Amino acid sequence: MAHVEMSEQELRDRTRKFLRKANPDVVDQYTFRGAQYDHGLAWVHFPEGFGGLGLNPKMQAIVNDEIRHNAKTFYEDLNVNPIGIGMGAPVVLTHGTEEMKRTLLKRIFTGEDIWCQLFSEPGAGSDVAGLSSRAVRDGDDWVVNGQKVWTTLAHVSRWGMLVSRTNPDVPKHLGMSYFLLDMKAPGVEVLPLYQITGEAEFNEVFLNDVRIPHERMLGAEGDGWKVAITTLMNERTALGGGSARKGGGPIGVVMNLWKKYAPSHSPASSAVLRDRITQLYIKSELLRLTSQRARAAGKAGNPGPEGSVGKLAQAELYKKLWECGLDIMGSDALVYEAGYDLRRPEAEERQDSLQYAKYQFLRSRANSIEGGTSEIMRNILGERILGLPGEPRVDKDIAWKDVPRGG
Amino acid sequence: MAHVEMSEQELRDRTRKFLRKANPDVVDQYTFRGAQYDHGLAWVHFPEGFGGLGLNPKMQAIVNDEIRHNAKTFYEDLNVNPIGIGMGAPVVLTHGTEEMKRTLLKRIFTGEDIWCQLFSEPGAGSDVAGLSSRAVRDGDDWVVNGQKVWTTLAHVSRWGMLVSRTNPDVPKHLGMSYFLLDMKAPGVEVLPLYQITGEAEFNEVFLNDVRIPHERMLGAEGDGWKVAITTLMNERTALGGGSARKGGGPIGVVMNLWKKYAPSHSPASSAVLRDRITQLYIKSELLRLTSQRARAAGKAGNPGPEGSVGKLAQAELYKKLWECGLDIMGSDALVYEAGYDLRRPEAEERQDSLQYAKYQFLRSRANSIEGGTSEIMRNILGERILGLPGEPRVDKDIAWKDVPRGG
Amino acid sequence: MMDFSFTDEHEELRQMVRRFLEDKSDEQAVRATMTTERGYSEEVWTQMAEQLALQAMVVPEEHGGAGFGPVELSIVLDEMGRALLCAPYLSTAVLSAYALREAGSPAAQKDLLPGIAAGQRVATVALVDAGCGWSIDDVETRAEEDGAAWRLSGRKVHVLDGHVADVLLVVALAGDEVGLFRVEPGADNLERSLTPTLDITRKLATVQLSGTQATRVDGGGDQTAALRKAVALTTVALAAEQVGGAQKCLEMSTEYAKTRLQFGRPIGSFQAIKHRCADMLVEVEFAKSAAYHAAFRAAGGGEEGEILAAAGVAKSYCSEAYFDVTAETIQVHGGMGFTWEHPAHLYFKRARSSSALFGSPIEHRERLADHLGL
Amino acid sequence: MMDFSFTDEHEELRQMVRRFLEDKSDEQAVRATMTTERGYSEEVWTQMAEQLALQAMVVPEEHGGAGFGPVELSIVLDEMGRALLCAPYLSTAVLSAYALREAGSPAAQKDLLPGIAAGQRVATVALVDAGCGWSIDDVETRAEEDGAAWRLSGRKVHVLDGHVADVLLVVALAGDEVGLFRVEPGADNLERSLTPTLDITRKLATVQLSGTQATRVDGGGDQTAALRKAVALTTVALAAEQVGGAQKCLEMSTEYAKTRLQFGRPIGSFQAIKHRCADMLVEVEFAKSAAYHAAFRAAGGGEEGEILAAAGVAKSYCSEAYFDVTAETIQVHGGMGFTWEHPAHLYFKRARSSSALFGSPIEHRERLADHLGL
Repeated sequence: MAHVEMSEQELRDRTRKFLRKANPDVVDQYTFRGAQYDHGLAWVHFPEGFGGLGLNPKMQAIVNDEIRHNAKTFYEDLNVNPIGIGMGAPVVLTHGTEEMKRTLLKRIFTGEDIWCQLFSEPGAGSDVAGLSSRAVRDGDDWVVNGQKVWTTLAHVSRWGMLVSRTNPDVPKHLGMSYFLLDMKAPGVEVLPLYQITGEAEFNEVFLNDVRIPHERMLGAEGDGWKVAITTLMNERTALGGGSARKGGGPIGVVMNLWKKYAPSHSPASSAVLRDRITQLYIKSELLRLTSQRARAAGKAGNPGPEGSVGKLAQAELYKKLWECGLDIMGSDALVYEAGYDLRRPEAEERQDSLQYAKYQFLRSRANSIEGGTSEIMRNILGERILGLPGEPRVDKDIAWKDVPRGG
Repeated sequence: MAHVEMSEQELRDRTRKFLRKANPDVVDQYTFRGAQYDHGLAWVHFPEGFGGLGLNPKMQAIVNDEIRHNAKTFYEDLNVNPIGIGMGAPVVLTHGTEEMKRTLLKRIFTGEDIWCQLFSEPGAGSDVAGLSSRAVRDGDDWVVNGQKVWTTLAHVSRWGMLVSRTNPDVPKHLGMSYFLLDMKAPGVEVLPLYQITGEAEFNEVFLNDVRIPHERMLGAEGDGWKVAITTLMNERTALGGGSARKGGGPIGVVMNLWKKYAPSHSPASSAVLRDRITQLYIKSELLRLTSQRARAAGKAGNPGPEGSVGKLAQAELYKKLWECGLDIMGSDALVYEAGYDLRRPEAEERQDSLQYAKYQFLRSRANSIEGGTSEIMRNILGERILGLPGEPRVDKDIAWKDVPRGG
Repeated sequence: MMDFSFTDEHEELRQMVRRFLEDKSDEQAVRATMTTERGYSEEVWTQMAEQLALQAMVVPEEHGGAGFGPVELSIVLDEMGRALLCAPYLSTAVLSAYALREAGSPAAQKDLLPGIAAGQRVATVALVDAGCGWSIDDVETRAEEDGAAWRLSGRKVHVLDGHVADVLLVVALAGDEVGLFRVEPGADNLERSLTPTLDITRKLATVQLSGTQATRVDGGGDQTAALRKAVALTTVALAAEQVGGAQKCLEMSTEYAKTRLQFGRPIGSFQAIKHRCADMLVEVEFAKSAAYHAAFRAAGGGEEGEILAAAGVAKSYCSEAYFDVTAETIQVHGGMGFTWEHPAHLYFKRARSSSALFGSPIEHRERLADHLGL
Repeated sequence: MMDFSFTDEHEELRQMVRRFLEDKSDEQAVRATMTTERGYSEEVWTQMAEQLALQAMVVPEEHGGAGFGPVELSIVLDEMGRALLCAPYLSTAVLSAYALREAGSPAAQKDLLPGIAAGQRVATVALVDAGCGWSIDDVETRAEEDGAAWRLSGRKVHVLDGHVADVLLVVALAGDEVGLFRVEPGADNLERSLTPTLDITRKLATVQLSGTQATRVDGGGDQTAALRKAVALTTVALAAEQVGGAQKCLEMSTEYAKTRLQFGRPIGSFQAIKHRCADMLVEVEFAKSAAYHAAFRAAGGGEEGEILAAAGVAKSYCSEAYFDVTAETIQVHGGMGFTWEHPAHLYFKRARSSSALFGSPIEHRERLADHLGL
């Protein structure tokens, strides 16, 4: 999209003017962000009338700076509506009807409508494109049956981005379509999916004869994968990159644990643990610096491999970091203060609590699985960055229905 | 082969009687081992007349015990003629003509004829069965062209066990034949292959229009792989298993290095290195004990996975062991006393010399390559022991000539 | 050179225990039991004694025991680790039985071992003081003579099944002697509380002793050496439990890798998964060598230092191998392996916690290094 | 937040150096040079100075230098590491130039730096005493005043190009002061002998000083801090050399994995090889971050401790990454990678030896841990 010209100063002034009208410390989230949207300051690279001004995306930083400087309250998109803002809005803008843009975009930005993404299925994890939930045309509707899994926020979502198979007789990538799913529609059942920590961050979503009007299909029939892949990419680059602050993040927590526990170890054990922590500090630093280089390279317009490296490196590093954290605790690692009552996630523990480190130790096991397993990431690095050849494919050029699959 | 009945005692007496006639401390190797062969005490499980008595192979231990007890000199098969005795003799016995058995077996055992094995080729390493040296029938002869590599002892060998492609129009495993190659024949050129240490343990063998009489083919035409595979198996089980003695072998050398260098390290570095050495000691012990279990299981007639585990574990462990050895030396690891003059292997350094550890550090890099790379060993463990499915094969059911291959 | 191979009797014992546990301690039973406060099923505990006499394994025959040794006990624990059995077996039939065998007075043995062997008692040893290590030398709880009886003061933590044990054995300092004392579960000035544990399949408790009345049950004199041996023998058994769990996880992972299809292929046909399973196999085989060598070594008697060294090798290696294998098991299972409903996390937590029991791998290696003169 | 990105000038410098080295230091040239006793080509050394003035990089302009800083120098060493250049560059243009810059007297700088910058001199610093460590505090060689001159006694080892250097700078103790001294190559009571090295692409020598006459060339006073900084800056440059070698090995391995066919497929299509290359890529990218962060940090000046810390991170991480990558390069190349005729072993040996130069990774981490207050 061609960008309108507007100077940084003009945008600053416009933001200040808007803030004089709407003060986040006074009015509530919906009101404030509603006004921000109406002023085209929600996502400045969107067109006018849809919460933007047609500017370069980088200029959004100026708006956020101004709001941070002029008010105590700042609503992080990631807390308001992560999937809706990160993936929903772009998809609606690119593939949605005028009516969808008019009715959906503002409520996405304000957070009135939470969105979720229904891609993964029990039988389609690393191989998402192998998904088997079926959508069958019936008059003006599509009737969907199947099961989705790992669906964040589904239990509070108003809308879901659903990819389902509309044609099993073509190769897997070509037979899917992308739908906007009304999460309140009959036949949509959302159940919590409890994990190693006893919490349910995710959901299972069962779809039984769910009817979706044909006009809620985004992109053309069979284009589901093309539409979805863009959002998937966003997800992956969102992960990895380590902490912004030197010595911040997990390594900071582990180093504080060490200060607490060092005296409880023998001199020899201390020296061994100390060297391990130092190695982890070095890798944490290099993860931080490498993603910094990636951003710099990105700005310079020649994105190098550093980006994709981050997801893999961070996943493997964080597992080791928290393992070391528990080793530092010695016998205290036997205790799990919080217990395992099955529940929805609650507010995070304080970072200086033992429980926080133990929770992270358990939670980090998913780092090398969620958003692309480390095996998939190594394939990507090997094939897309280093240009190594792919494996012989047995599922590439045959109809999806003829590809062997489990249950 | 059905085993003849002979009691341990009878065999002992027979050996003692023989030793009274031939004393290895007096006569030379050829004479002594010639007599041992004539008495059927060379390999007791071979038939009478060919150096054996048709006994159970386990009973050879009794003969060797007796010789060791009654003489100072003992000739280890591995020093006399490792490939000839380990692979040559069995192949000749199983597939050779009566005349071959009569003329070749005795000289193999005495060491008058050294043997080598010509399987690997520059283009066929892990994928030996993909080899491309060609043997074309011409009258009563086969005319062979191609190159072999990693050929131990070729420069001193009288006979070579050669596998060459006789039919490129069938799948790779079915198109090879097995030949007995006269290493003195015209067109056979042996060149030393120098390695990381500057030594040439191995050779490259070039075959230019080498003529081999048809009767020197072992097994039927096209059975080359079947004949070869047995000898390959012998090779692999020969590797791995660690040291017989507790704390012996490489870990012993490394622990002695530590005793020498410990004072040169700071307390903290010492503690870190000490923990690493202890871990390596533990793994060395477990390598030893695991192969002990393998042998026990073997005796009990139910060979478990422990055997194949040894080759992989030892290769990876020994590399780490010698890396640690050099770390222990600190700056002394910068020096390489022996230098790198390209040469044939000489007598080994004394184990307590720094040079010995440095040589092993370099030499050990081949442990995870020779006799089956660690990648191939992991395939074997995964597929043959754990029963995991193989990869999709692109070279299985098509003519060898149609399989893609490098230069 | 030590002979490692199991006899047919050993194999029969293994099969008997496996059949019993497949019946009484399947995944459903484990999940039902682990969430109870008691942490075990009294019914299964009784059947284990009446049908298989498992609690009697290392109890001497003159005290109603089976008089077996470390090798047979390791076979039992191997199977219990495989099944993730929730029961006070390690505390009662291993740690307490060994402690009484090595340090108990004839009277105490006569009094307590038969009940343990018969499965009528749940016993445990309170060893670790709050904020202290697992070595006998780290004990801080004090025992003061009070007429015929003793009074104990201290705070014991990580006490296996300490919240339910009816025989509570406490390691305490009487002057400069380490002694073994018995506290009645109903005694005054005794507080026992269940600890919320990372591994909820094994219960730990905190025991607060505030001048609590106790009787001395050791044979007299300093019991440091005797108790150190009892703990070492317990770690040998624990190493076997770790092996059983690791072997089971390897089997789960392999089975999943054969049946789970992605990209139209079993994931086990991808080298990334296949080679990971191969490396797990190597670790499991090494762990078996470590655990069973230690058991045979302990059974063979012989030089004390050698037994402690073999126990240290086993505990240190099997702890790390079990942890690696369970972590890889989660990875091989992908998202499924991270869910509560899949058993992988139960083994993962058991592995992490059993690695901390009786001292960390680093600590065991430090002692081994001393033994080796490094 | 430090900006990492290279300028166009940086890229031009890199391309210029790469073109020169591809022409003058291809594999054939390296093999021809590494087996000579001198260890470098005087012709190439002169061309390097006359055509590119590379020896002048960090020499101040007033002494005929280019007045560049650590970032530009790192780019040059990155390329030299890539090409495995055999030349006395690290000794002359890096270590000696930095030592004179940080510790040299104005007179000594004026006297020596122009010749270094012009490529007319080969200079080195004799730092390590036999049996001692790399820290300035470990220096044992003694300097005794003798009228106007000094006499040095000690045995210096691992002296870079010490057998051919015509400017021989020696770190020695004058009383309790650490000083920098110059010994004439032709001086009496001076023995210099070439050391047989594991890495024959870089020459080391032993220098025996037996009351050898010398002149003091430092600015006066204790030079510990100044020399420590000179060594730290040298390790930053060495880390860049390691990065260049690692990057080259990754490229060799990837190229081989694409073209080497086994089982009818490029071996790079097997995950065992593909994922190994991916892990090498991660290590190389991390190594680049470490080496160039340290260079930018040093160029930015600022707090001494931070510069030493960044140098320690770079030397420790790049040393281990370079070693891993070269070891994996041998493995990816299979038997071929183990042969003398393939260059893999040359990089492998360079990696192992550069890791020991100026202190091992463990030692650097120990200092870093102190700095972090761990």
